[in-house]
Amino acid sequence: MSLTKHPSVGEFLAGCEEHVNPYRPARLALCPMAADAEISDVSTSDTAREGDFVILWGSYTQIFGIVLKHGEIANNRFGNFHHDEIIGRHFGSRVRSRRGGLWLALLRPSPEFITQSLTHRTQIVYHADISLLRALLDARPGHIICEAGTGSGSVSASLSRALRPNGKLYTFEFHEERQKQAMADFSTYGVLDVVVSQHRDVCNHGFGEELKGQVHGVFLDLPAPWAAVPHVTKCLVFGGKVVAFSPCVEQVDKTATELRRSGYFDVRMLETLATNWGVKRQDATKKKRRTEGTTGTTAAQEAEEEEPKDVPKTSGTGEQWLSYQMPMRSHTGYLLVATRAPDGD
Amino acid sequence: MSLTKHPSVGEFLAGCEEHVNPYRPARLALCPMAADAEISDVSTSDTAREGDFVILWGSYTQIFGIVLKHGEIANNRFGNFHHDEIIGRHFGSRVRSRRGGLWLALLRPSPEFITQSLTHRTQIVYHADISLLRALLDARPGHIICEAGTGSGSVSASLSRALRPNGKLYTFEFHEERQKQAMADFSTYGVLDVVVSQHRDVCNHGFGEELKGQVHGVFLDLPAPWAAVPHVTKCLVFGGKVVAFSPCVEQVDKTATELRRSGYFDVRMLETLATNWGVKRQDATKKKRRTEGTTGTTAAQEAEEEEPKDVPKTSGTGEQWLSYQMPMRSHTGYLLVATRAPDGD
Amino acid sequence: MKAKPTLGSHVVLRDLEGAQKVFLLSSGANRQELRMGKYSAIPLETLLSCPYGAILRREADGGWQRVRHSIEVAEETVEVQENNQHLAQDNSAQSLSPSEVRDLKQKCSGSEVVEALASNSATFASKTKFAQEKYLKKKAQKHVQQVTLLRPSVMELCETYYKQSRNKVCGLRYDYLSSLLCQADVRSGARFLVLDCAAGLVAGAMAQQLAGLGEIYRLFRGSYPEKGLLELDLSESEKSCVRAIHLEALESSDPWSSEWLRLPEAPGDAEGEAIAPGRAEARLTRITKRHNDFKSLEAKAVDGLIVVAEDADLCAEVLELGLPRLSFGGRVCVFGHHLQPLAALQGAWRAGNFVDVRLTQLFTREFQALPLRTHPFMVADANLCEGFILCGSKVGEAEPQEAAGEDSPTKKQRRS
Amino acid sequence: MKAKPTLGSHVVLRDLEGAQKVFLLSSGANRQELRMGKYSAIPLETLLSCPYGAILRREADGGWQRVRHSIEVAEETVEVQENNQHLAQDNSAQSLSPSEVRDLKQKCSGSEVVEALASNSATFASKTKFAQEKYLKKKAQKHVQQVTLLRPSVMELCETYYKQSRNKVCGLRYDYLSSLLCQADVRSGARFLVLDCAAGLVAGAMAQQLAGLGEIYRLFRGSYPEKGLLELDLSESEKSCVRAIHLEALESSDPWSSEWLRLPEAPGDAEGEAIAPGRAEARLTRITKRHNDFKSLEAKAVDGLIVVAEDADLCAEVLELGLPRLSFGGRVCVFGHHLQPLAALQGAWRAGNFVDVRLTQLFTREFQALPLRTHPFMVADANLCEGFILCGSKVGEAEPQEAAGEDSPTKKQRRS
Repeated sequence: MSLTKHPSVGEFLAGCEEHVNPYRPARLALCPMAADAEISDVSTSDTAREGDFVILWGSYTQIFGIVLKHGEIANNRFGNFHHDEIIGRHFGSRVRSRRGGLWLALLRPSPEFITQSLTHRTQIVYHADISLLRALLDARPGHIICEAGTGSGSVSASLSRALRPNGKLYTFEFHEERQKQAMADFSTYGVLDVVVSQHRDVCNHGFGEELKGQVHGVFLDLPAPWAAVPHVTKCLVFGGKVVAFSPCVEQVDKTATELRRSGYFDVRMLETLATNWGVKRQDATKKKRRTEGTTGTTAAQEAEEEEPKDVPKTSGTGEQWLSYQMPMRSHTGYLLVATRAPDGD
Repeated sequence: MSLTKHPSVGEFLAGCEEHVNPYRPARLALCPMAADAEISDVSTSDTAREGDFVILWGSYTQIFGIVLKHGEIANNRFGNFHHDEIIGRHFGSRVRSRRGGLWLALLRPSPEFITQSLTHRTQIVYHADISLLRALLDARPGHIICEAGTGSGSVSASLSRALRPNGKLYTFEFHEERQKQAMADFSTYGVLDVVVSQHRDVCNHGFGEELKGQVHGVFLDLPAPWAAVPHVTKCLVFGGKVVAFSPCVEQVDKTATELRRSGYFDVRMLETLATNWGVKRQDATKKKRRTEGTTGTTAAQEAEEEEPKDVPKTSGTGEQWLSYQMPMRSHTGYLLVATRAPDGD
Repeated sequence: MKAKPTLGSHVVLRDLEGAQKVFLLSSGANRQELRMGKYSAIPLETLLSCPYGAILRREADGGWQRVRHSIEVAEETVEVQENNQHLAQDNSAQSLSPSEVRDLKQKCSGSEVVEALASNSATFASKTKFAQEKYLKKKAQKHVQQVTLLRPSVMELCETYYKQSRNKVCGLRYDYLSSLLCQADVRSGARFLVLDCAAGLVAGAMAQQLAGLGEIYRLFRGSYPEKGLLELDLSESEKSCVRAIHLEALESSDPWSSEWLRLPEAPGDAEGEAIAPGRAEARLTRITKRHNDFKSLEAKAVDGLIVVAEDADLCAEVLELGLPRLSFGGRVCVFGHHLQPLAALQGAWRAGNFVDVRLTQLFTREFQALPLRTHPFMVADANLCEGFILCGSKVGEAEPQEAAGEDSPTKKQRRS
Repeated sequence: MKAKPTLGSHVVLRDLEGAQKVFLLSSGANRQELRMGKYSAIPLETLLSCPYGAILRREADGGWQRVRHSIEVAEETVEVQENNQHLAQDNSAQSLSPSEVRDLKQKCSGSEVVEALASNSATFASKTKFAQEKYLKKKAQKHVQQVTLLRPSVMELCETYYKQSRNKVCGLRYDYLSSLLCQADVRSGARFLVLDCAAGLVAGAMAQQLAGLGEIYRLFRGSYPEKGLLELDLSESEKSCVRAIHLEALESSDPWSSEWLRLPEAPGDAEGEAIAPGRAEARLTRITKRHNDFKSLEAKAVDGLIVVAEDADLCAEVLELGLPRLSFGGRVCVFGHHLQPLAALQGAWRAGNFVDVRLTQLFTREFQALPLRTHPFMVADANLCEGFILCGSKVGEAEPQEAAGEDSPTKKQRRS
C-alpha cells in the first residue's frame, strides 16, 4: 500500500473489501471527478525510482515486473539484478547482472508489458482482444466502466490506463483468492486511483445500487455472461455498451439472444487474432547466387552487426531480410458487443 | 454429348436420368474396373482440338471455359476470339482477338480453372475447401465417392480428376434444374467416364441399394447433413470417411452429434481460408531515398519491363517488390470429417 | 457522456443498408442538409429531439418519426430444414404489379409497403421464419427510409470513414487503430509525436486519451487533414493537446529560418504593405504559437512516436526525424500496408537499439450471431488482415548523469 | 481399399495423447517392435487381427485386447453454468494415496484405475458432466494404454510426420500438401518434375494420383528421402512412375559424362578389378535405368513442376533448371516459408511468361466440436498459416509449326 501514490475513496473502500462479508450489498462510492491533476508517476517519470513497479525486458517471453526496493535483488534466468543498480536509471537503460554479460532493458510498466509479464497465469486476455474491447467500450478518461470477472487483472490494468484521469474501473471477481491476488497486483501497479476491486458474484448479486444508471460500459468475462445481463441493464447508461468475452460459440449465441430480448441493439460478434511475423537476415552464402553486386551490401550488413547505431536506417529496403509467419494463438475467445437502447425505447 | 470421348455405363445411366421418375429406386451399376487404359484427352494432349473444352485466361477474375467448334467465336470483354484461330494451337499459347491488342492464355481445363470459371454462380465451393476435402476423403484413382448435392459441380470436377482412372463419383442433386445443368457441364468437361450424376434427395431416398457398402468416401454439401447420416452409413465401407461442408456452426454441431451417435470416430471440425498476397514493384521515385546505388537496379528494373525473358530470373531477392495482403473470402464453410468405425465395432 | 446530440456537435447516421455518414448539426451558415443517399432530408429539430441510438423512420406523410427498437431476430425452437428444392424466382410469386407497388409507395409508409408485399407473396407464408425474416429485411432495405443516430466515437467514426473509402483512413481499421494506441501506450500526461494521414482520427483518438494532459505533436507536410479531429466533438481541453508541427522545421538545420517558423517582417516592408494590421497581428499570433509549439517539442524527448501514412517516403522521413527525438524507453509504432519495408525496419531495429520489436497483423472477423445460423459474415472481398503494425521500445544510454533523486527527473539528451 | 493391415504393410498407431507413429508390420529380420512411447509392446499377431480404425487396449493381465469405440461425448440438455468459485486442487479431493494408486496399477487395468480414481474423488460426483468427461479423459491419458490403428494414407502420414517434427516434412501441413497437388493439377497420365524435401511424401502422394500412368521425375542432390514413398504402401505400378534424377545431370552441359550417368568402365580397368561380376552387372542395370529415366525426361517437356524445399538455394537452382523444361500451359508450384524470395519470383513471373500467378497462405484451424462447447482449439503456438504456395501457368509460343491435326500433337521445344 505504501507504493501507491494516489489513495482515493475507491481504493480505501476496495482495501476494506478483504475484511467484510463478500456478498453484502455494495457500498461503493462514485469517485468525485478530480480537477485536472498533473500525473506524475512511473507512467511519465523519466527514471525508475525506489518503490516503482517497473519492467525488465529480456526477450519476447521473458518479461518481468518488479517493485524496486533498495537492497533487493531480482533473480531470473538472465542473472541477478541488484535493485540498487537500477534505481535512478532512466527508462530504456540496459541493466546488467553483476556477473555481467546479459542485459535487460528497463522499461515503463505499460499495460501491454503487464499483460506479457502475466503469461504464466492461465486464461489471461491478450493484446488483440484487450485493444479491441477498449475500442468497443469507448474507454476513455472520465468514463466509468465495470468489469466482471477480474481474472488475472490483465484487462483491468489496460482499462485503468484508458480511464485515467477522472475515470473509474469497478472490477468484480467471484473467486476470493483470485480477487485478493488482483487487489495486491493493482496496488503494485499503482492504479488504485482508478481501479476499485471487489469480491462478488455479479450474476447473483449484481453490480451494486450505487452504480445504478452510472456506468458507461461493462465488460463481462464470465462463464455465463447471459446471467449477468439483467444486472448490466441496471447499471448501464442508456446508449452504453456491454462487451462479453467467451471462448465458445454457444455462450455467445445465448448471450446475444438474451441481449436482444433485453432491449440491446447493434449486437455484434467479433473474433480477433494477432499474427506475428519473424524476420531473419538472409545469410551470406545464399546471397552469393544473386547476380547483383554483393560486396557493398555485405559490408553494410556486417557494419550493422557491429555495435548498432543509435538510429537505425529507416530507409532500408527488404533486400536482405526474410520474413516468416510465427506460431500464434489459434483462439482466445469471441467478443460480443451490444448497445443499450436509448431512453424512451 | 458429341463432345464426350469416353461414354461409359455410368454416363449412359446418368444420361437417362432426365427422363425417369426422379425418386425411383436407383439403378446405378457399379462401374467395372477398366484395365489400365492410356488417358489421352484434353488433360494430357499438347494442343487444343476441335470439341475440346478449354480455358481462356484473361485475368484473375476473367477466366472462360469454352468448347472449341470450327466457325464459332468467343466474345468477352477482351474482344472476339475465333475458335478456328485457337484450334490446333498448343496450350500455353497467347491467343489474340481479331482486333488485336489484348491476348488471352489458352490453358488446359484443370479443376482449379473450372472452379474459377464458375465464380458467377452462387455458393460454389472454392479451392482451399476443395483441396482439403480431397485430402480428407483420400480421393484417389480407383476409389468410389458419393457427393450430395452436386451444386455448381465445382467439387465434382475436382473429385473426378482425383478418382481417374478406375474410380467413380456418384453425385446427387435434389434440385432438378440444377442437376440438369450439372449433367450438361460434366458432359462438356468430358468427365462422364468418372462421374455419374443423378437427380435425387438423398436425405429422404438414400444413395441407392447398388452402392450399399461400396463407397470409400462421402461428401455432403446439404442444408441438413445430419439427416443424411443413416444413408451414409448404409453405403460407406467400414473405416470410410464422410465429410460435410456447412456454413453455420450449429449445422456442424448437429451433424457431429449425429455422427458420434451413429458410430463414427475421429470426428473433426476444420475451417480453412486462403489468403492471397499481391505484389507490386517499388516505384523509382521511392527508391531514390535509398542510400545504396540506385542506377544499377533501375536499369535492371527497366530491362525487366521490356519484353519479358522466357525464363524469369529465379534468383531475385525481395529488393524491389512490395507485398500486400489482398482482399479475401471471409468465410466459406466448416468442414466436418468423421471415420466410420471398423467392422466389429 | 451526452445522451443527445446538440447544436454544433456531430452525429453519425446509419441507413438500413448499413451505409454511414457524419453530419454537423448546425443551423447557421454552414448548415448541412441531413440527407442519407436517396432518403428525404431529416429536419434538424427532429434529430435534435432524439438521443443517440434512436431510430428515425420516414412515415407516409413524409415526416420523420422516432420508432422503437424492435427485437430484430426470429427464433425457432424446432430447427427447420431449409429446402431450396423448389426454388422459384421471387417475382413470379408476387401478385402485386410493379405499378401497383409504385402507387403504394406514394400513399403508404415504407413499412406498409413491405407488409403489402409480404401478404401478396404467394410463397411468403410457406417460408420458414428465418426465410421470412430475410425477405422482410431485404424488402425493408428497398422501401423503408430509416436511420439510426450514432455517437461520433472513435470506433464509429473509424468504421464510417473506412466504409466510405478505405483511403480516407489509410486503410486503418478500428481494430488496428485501437491496437496502435495500446501498443504506443498512449496515456494521459505523456508526450507523443505523430504522423497521421488517417483524416486526423489518430491524433483525435490520442487527444481523447490524453484528456488535456500531455502533448501530441502532429507532424505534417502540405495537407493537415482535420476531419477526424473535428468530428470527434473534442472538448477545448482535449483539443489543446494537439499541436501542428511542419516537417520542414524538423528537418531544417536552421529551423527558425524555415518558412513555417519565420516571423512576419516589419509592416513597413515592401511586400507587407498590403496586409491589414489585423491580419498581420493574427499572423504574428499564429507564428508565435508555432514557435512555442516547436520549442516545447524540442525541449524534451517524446514518449511515443506513431506513424500512419500511405506514402512510404513520408513514413521513412518521419522515422528518420522522429526516432532521435524518441525518449529511451519510448515506444514507436508504424502502420503500413507493405511487408518488405516494415520487415527491413524490423530487422534493423532488432539488431539495433530497440527491444520488444514486433510486426503484427490483426485477423478480425465479424460474425452473424443469430440462433441456429451462427457463422462469420460471408464477404468475397474482405480486408481481414490487410495492414501491419510494427512497434518497439527504444533502449540506450543517455549521457552520464548523477544519481537522480525523485524530484529531479533526468534530463534526457536527444541525439541528432 | 484394404480393411486390415497385412504383413509387410505399414500402420499408423495413435495413443491416447494423440501422438502418432508409423510401424512396418514385419516378422522378418527387419522386425520392428510395436511400441508407442512408454506403452508395452503390442504383439504383431494381435495387430494383424484388427481392421484399420480398431482400438487396442492393454488389459490387467498385460495383454492387448480390441475394444469397441464408445460414444465419446457428454451431452447435457440443460446448460450447466460452470462454477470455478470453489476451485480446489484435485489432489486434496483424492482419497487414494499415490502408493495405493501404484498398487492398483499393478493389479488392475488402466480403465479400472481411472474408475477407482473417479469414485474416490470427493469432488467428481458434484462436477458437471462436461467436467467429469474432462477429468476422465485426463486420467485415462495417464493410466490407460490404448492405441488406434490408422490407415497410412497421405493425410495420416503427413499429420504423423508433422506432429513428430515439422522439419521432417519441411513444415508442409496436410492442407498445404493437398493444395499443392490441386494447384499443380497432378493427374493420371501427366508428367511432373518434383523436388521433394518432405520425406518423399509429396512424390508418394503424386504417385498415388498417377496410379501407374504418367511420370514423376524426382530431382535430388545428396539425400533421397524415401520414408513417405515407402510408408504409403504404394503398389508396384504406382511406384513405377517415380524416377530419381540427379540434379548434377540436369545442370551439366554434358550430362552423359556426369558422375551419376557415367557408364561403368570395362571390367579390365585398373579401378574396376576388385568389383565382382554380379555387382558390376547390378551397377550396369542401375546406370542403364538412369539413362532411360534421364532420356525419358529430356524427350518431352513436363506438365508440372513442384518444389518443396527448406533450402532457398536448392529451390532457386531447381527452378532455374526446371522452368525451361516445363511445357507451355504447364503449372509450377513452389512451397516455402519466407515471403521475400517468393514475392520476388511472383513479381518476376507476373511480369514475365506466366499467368494466374498466385501467392497464397492457408489459414486452417481445427475446432472442438462438442455440444455447447464449440470453439477453435486453443493452442498458444499454432502454425496456422506458416507457409506460402506460389503457383502459376507458363505461357509462350513454341517454334512456328504447321497446323496440327488431332493425331499429331505438336512437339514442343524446350528453351534452354
